[in-house]
Amino acid sequence: MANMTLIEALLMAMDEELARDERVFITGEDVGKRGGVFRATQGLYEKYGATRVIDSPLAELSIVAIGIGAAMAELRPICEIQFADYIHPAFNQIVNEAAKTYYRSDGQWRVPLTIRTPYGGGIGGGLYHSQSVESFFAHVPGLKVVIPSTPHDAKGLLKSAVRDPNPVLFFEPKKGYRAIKGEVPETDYTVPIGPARIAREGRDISVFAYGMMAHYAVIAAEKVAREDGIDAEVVDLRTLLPVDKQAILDSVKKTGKALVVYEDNLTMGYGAEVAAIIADEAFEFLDGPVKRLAGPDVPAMPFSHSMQEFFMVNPDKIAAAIRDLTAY
Amino acid sequence: MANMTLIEALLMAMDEELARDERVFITGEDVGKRGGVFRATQGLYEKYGATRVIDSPLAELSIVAIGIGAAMAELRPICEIQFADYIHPAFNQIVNEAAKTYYRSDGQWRVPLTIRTPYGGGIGGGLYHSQSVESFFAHVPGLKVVIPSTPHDAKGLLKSAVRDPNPVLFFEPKKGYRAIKGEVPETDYTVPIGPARIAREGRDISVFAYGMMAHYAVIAAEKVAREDGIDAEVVDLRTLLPVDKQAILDSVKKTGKALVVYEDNLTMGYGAEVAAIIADEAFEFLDGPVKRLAGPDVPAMPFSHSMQEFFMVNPDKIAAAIRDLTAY
Amino acid sequence: MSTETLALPRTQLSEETLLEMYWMMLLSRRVDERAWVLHRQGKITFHVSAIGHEAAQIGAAFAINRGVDYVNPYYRDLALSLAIGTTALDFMLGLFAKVGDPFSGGRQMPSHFNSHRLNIISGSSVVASQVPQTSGLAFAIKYRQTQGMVDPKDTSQPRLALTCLGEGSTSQGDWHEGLNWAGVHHLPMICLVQNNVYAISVPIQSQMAVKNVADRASAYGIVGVTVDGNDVLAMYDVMKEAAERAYNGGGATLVEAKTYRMTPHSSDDDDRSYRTREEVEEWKKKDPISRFQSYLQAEGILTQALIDDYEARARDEVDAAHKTAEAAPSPAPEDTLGDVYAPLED
Amino acid sequence: MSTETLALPRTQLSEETLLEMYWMMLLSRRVDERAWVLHRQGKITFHVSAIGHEAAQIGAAFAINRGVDYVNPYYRDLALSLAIGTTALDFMLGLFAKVGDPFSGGRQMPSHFNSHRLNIISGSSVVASQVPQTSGLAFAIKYRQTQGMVDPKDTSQPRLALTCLGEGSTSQGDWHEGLNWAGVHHLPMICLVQNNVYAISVPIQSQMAVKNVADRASAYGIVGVTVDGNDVLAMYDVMKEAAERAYNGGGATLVEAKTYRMTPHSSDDDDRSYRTREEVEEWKKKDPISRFQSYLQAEGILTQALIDDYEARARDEVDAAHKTAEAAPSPAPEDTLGDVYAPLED
Ligand SMILES: Cc1ncc(C[n+]2csc(CCOP(=O)(O)OP(=O)(O)O)c2C)c(N)n1
Ligand SMILES: Cc1ncc(C[n+]2csc(CCOP(=O)(O)OP(=O)(O)O)c2C)c(N)n1
Ligand SMILES: [Mg+2]
Ligand SMILES: [Mg+2]
Repeated sequence: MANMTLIEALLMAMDEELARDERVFITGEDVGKRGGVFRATQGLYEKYGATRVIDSPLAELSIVAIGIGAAMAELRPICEIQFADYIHPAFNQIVNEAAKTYYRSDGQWRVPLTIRTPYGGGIGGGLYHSQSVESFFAHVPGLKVVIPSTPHDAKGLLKSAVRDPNPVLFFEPKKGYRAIKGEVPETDYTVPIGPARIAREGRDISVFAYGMMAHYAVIAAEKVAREDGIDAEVVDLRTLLPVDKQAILDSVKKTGKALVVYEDNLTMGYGAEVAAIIADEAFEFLDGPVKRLAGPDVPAMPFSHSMQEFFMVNPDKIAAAIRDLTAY
Repeated sequence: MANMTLIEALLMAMDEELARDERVFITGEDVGKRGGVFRATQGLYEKYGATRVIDSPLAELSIVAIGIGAAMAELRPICEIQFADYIHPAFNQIVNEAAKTYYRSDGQWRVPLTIRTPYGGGIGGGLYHSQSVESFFAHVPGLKVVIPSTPHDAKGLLKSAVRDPNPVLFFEPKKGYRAIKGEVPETDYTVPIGPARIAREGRDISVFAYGMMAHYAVIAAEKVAREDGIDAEVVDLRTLLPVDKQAILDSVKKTGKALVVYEDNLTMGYGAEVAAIIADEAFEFLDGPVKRLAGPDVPAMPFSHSMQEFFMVNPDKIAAAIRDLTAY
Repeated sequence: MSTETLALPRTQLSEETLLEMYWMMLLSRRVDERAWVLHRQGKITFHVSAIGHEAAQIGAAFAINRGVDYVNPYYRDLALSLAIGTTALDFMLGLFAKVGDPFSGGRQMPSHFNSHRLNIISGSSVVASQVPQTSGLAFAIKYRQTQGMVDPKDTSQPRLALTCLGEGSTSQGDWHEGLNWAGVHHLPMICLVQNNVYAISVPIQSQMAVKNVADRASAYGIVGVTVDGNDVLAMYDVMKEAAERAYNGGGATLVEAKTYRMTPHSSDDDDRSYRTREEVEEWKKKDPISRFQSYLQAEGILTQALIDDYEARARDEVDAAHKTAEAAPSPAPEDTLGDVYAPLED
Repeated sequence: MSTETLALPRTQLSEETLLEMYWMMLLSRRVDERAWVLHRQGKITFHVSAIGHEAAQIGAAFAINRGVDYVNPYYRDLALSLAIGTTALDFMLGLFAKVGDPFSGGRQMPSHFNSHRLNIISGSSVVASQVPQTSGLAFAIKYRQTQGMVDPKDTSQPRLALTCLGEGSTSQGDWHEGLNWAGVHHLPMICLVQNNVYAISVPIQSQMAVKNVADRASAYGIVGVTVDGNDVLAMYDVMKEAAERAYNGGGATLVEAKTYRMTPHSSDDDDRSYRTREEVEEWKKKDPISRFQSYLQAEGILTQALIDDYEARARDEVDAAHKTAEAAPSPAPEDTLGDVYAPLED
């Protein structure tokens, strides 16, 4: 066990997978000598060489498509998109191609591809270095969508992603890269893609979140426990697609109250699906409306600090929302 | 007034807008001599010439981007994407560019652009000629998303889209192109983007739908009225973004029951947002769970007739869902 | 470009091989014609045709290691698909979307060729999206060789990746990005553009401002060749050279086959609105099959008796395929739900 | 490519204009340097630099109808933006993201130049996405002229659209599709690629397999020119020719300016991991400003007194801009909610 940051855990996972399986390679912009603009691949070029850690041309569509082709040929590509905001040029390759290949080929061709990309706001990145893009992809059957919120899960889930025979979108909360720390085993463990994780048990209200917001939700839950005696359960969804319905329903059935937190803009964000599931399948257990706390419906997060903070969901806003709903 | 098909109404709208405003032009694949693969632009090339009705290269990204540039220069482009399934290569231009230009320029540059595209299944088109893509775009503030279900609305809404100073995605239910008929005024009227339409008033249950499903929902409502004495209200949402929350809430508050119908796959489809809005803001008025009836969570609609029919939502399936929820 | 006679093959081909090429072109044509008939009869709902493209595709197929090298075809590649090892029955099962359709189990529209066994990749309908994926397949070939995971001389392994598309589809960004990788990484790849002058109704001069698609190769530092796509032997030669280049570490080739589709774009199309009958007739004179037939007859390789024989064989195969496919059951409705995710390995 | 002396200008430029060009280059450099200082002081969070690119940008700006022709810049276009008519204060307000930032009201990161008044288009950070949009702007120009909505000779109207980007960004599909339209429709457009050898850390040979970006013009049927981007006069000449071509219906031009960024990619970058100090020093010798200065001094156009004068003026402008911007208030948090949709017209 070592205490490390989220990004160190990701680097460790990639290092181990490269060492374990010769079919694993990494490509993306600046992943080579530069070690990635966030340093997620630092040292891997030196260790594994230019054949396995490849600086791509500046073209996301092809980063993904090369990954798809190589995956169909049974290599195990890890493709890095430098910022989630730049995944959109590759949208067709992900949605029409990677996601549908297994289905359209009647199960003959599979695409064991991992696409890693940092997402989310609060780092002074403005409209094009702050986006949350998970909800677009959580709508696409055939994809798996994973977002870790702890270094332990980051390592274990990334290893699962690399070994998964399906295309996995692996979104990394970049604000947490260095801000989130935790214990990480040095062993070769995996965390399965699929099951959510109860980040904090509680009886009064269920808070559903993922990524940086799961981290913040735990902080908020501790705060309202301390200050208001509210016992909030925090469910870290971790895998957005396929969604762990059971975990969501179990928690709501226990607490009767549901708050869904995400930093994306509100409308059609991932919380809409969580809320819809609850409103259908846990309706009889609800003691109050299903609430969503999310970013405002504006095109993207502004750069100026004042506006960024207005946009960002944070522990205080979560705590306030917990208090409101608990009081309902 | 003339009785005409949905696609005739669309053609009429474009014809009138081309005649009315010299800044209006049309581009897309095969929109010229060929008159569009669905014949939506039939005769316009002959009438308005090659400068205003332009066959584009086979490249959707650039069809949209040319539209964005021309719109910034205050022309009024109508860009046709041949099938909604092929809008994905233009995703970045729509989501990162068209949607965010007004915001990022502090309101200096606007993008009065209309993107028309046929969407939806049931026409034997398989995975790549049947997709519903509206939910991706309904997540993007800065865009307007419009889907007509009657010839009257088709004409009036398309004219509003062309005149709107914002980028409007105009999705046309292709199964209804010739199947849906209705009265269309020959006058220069518009239908405002925004407000939903009560397609059928009722007291027992609210059915929310759009496009082909709104058409089917009315058929289903008449059927259950006849056969079961159920009085279902059908709300044709028409504009998906910005969403007409008030119309949704008013209807549910009246009926106490909500069924959301869409032909896209279930998870993260547009109905998730409608359900989430209801579960939050109409919670106290609900007499039963918020139900969704949608396509299955598979990558896309298969080609074979047997599988296509399994996938497609139809009036019978809607009627059954109305009965189930009414009986709750 | 002579359109009357065929180029003399630079590569020596046995009579047997030449006849096999002829046979494959003929079979493709007859299967294709039957599909049009079935469509007119209302028995199938859609067909997209390879008629006119047979020489381009058969020349290409015979130049590579069929069934081993990766092939990422497009919807017009019926002849190519047959030559690699799929059958008339395979195609008919797809056309009728029946149980046993080996391409997609009835999920995809017809002509979405696929066979994992033969290393034919299942494509989407989104034109050009397969091009950078083919670069990825070629990348994997090179990766395995560089890492010493396979012997570059081992002919049981894929040693190149071939993709096909129409000239219109080269307008897509996917094409640019795919060929750029091919150039930068010197990939064992062939991009075969079947330039039939139109993209549905859009003529090439509305599509690009260059005379030859192959001229674009210079933007990627790869070799570009334009060839008479209605001359199967010229096609074979050019493709053979491209294949050898790929096998020997010489990088990618862009091959442009100038050809013409002799039918409307698909059964949904009516080509009278955008091209003259005279133009179509002009090209029918350059029919790749008649041209090859004349050549083979002149060379004394093909006799009328043999032709009759081939025709009879083709008719039998097509009849049998058609009958079997028509009689086969439709997929169970619930098949809709299968193959969303590949199962985890242990 | 001579890197020591400047090309003799083919076009006659007045002394006044030459001095104005020098001044703009100098001002851009001094503003840029101040930004780096502010970043080191922790007063701003981000800066992306134009240092080294001034000749390419100023040569370009002076060749077009500044403030009238459409310009779709990229983040490195500080000198270009200044030359078109934005000010040091505009830039500083953006840098500090303060009220009054005319580019985006504090919404965008610094260096996202914009001015509707000057026909500078607000871009995203997504590289190359502006290229096909620029084709759209050029399309609109041609459309208006063809339809007789404007007089093609009317210099109060935009008559060309210029966009800039880095060499790395030409790998994007957007670039391909944009230039393809420019070629097919013969658009009044200039695509200026500022080739500084790197895309962040990725050297050009990992980006493309051609020697010159301009070689790619032939794929689009447009003119391509490579020019010494550190030679402001050579730049001016090439751009002038391109502009005249656009104005006179001659279609689009791809201009490649060979240059070098003398700083790391941005304030977030550390370039020591991917390029040697020797290489950087080598290029510093080719500093576009010193070169132009030497030339102007040798020609007797610029004196030391005048240089001192310009320096003082630049210092004053930069000081004033810096102070005003630093003192300005931050946007109200609720400004987040504005400008999502443009209001309907009547
Ligand atoms: C991305 C995309 N856009 C549009 C279409 C619709 N479409 C199918 S084939 C075709 C024309 C293709 O022309 P070309 O590439 O020249 O190939 P050809 O059919 O002539 O062989 C079009 C527009 C598509 N399949 N994919
Ligand atoms: C689509 C996209 N992908 C990645 C990035 C991140 N990024 C910003 S600048 C840059 C390098 C650009 O290099 P080049 O085009 O050569 O321009 P230069 O900065 O060298 O002037 C990268 C990768 C981006 N802005 N947009
Ligand atoms: Mg074609
Ligand atoms: Mg560069």
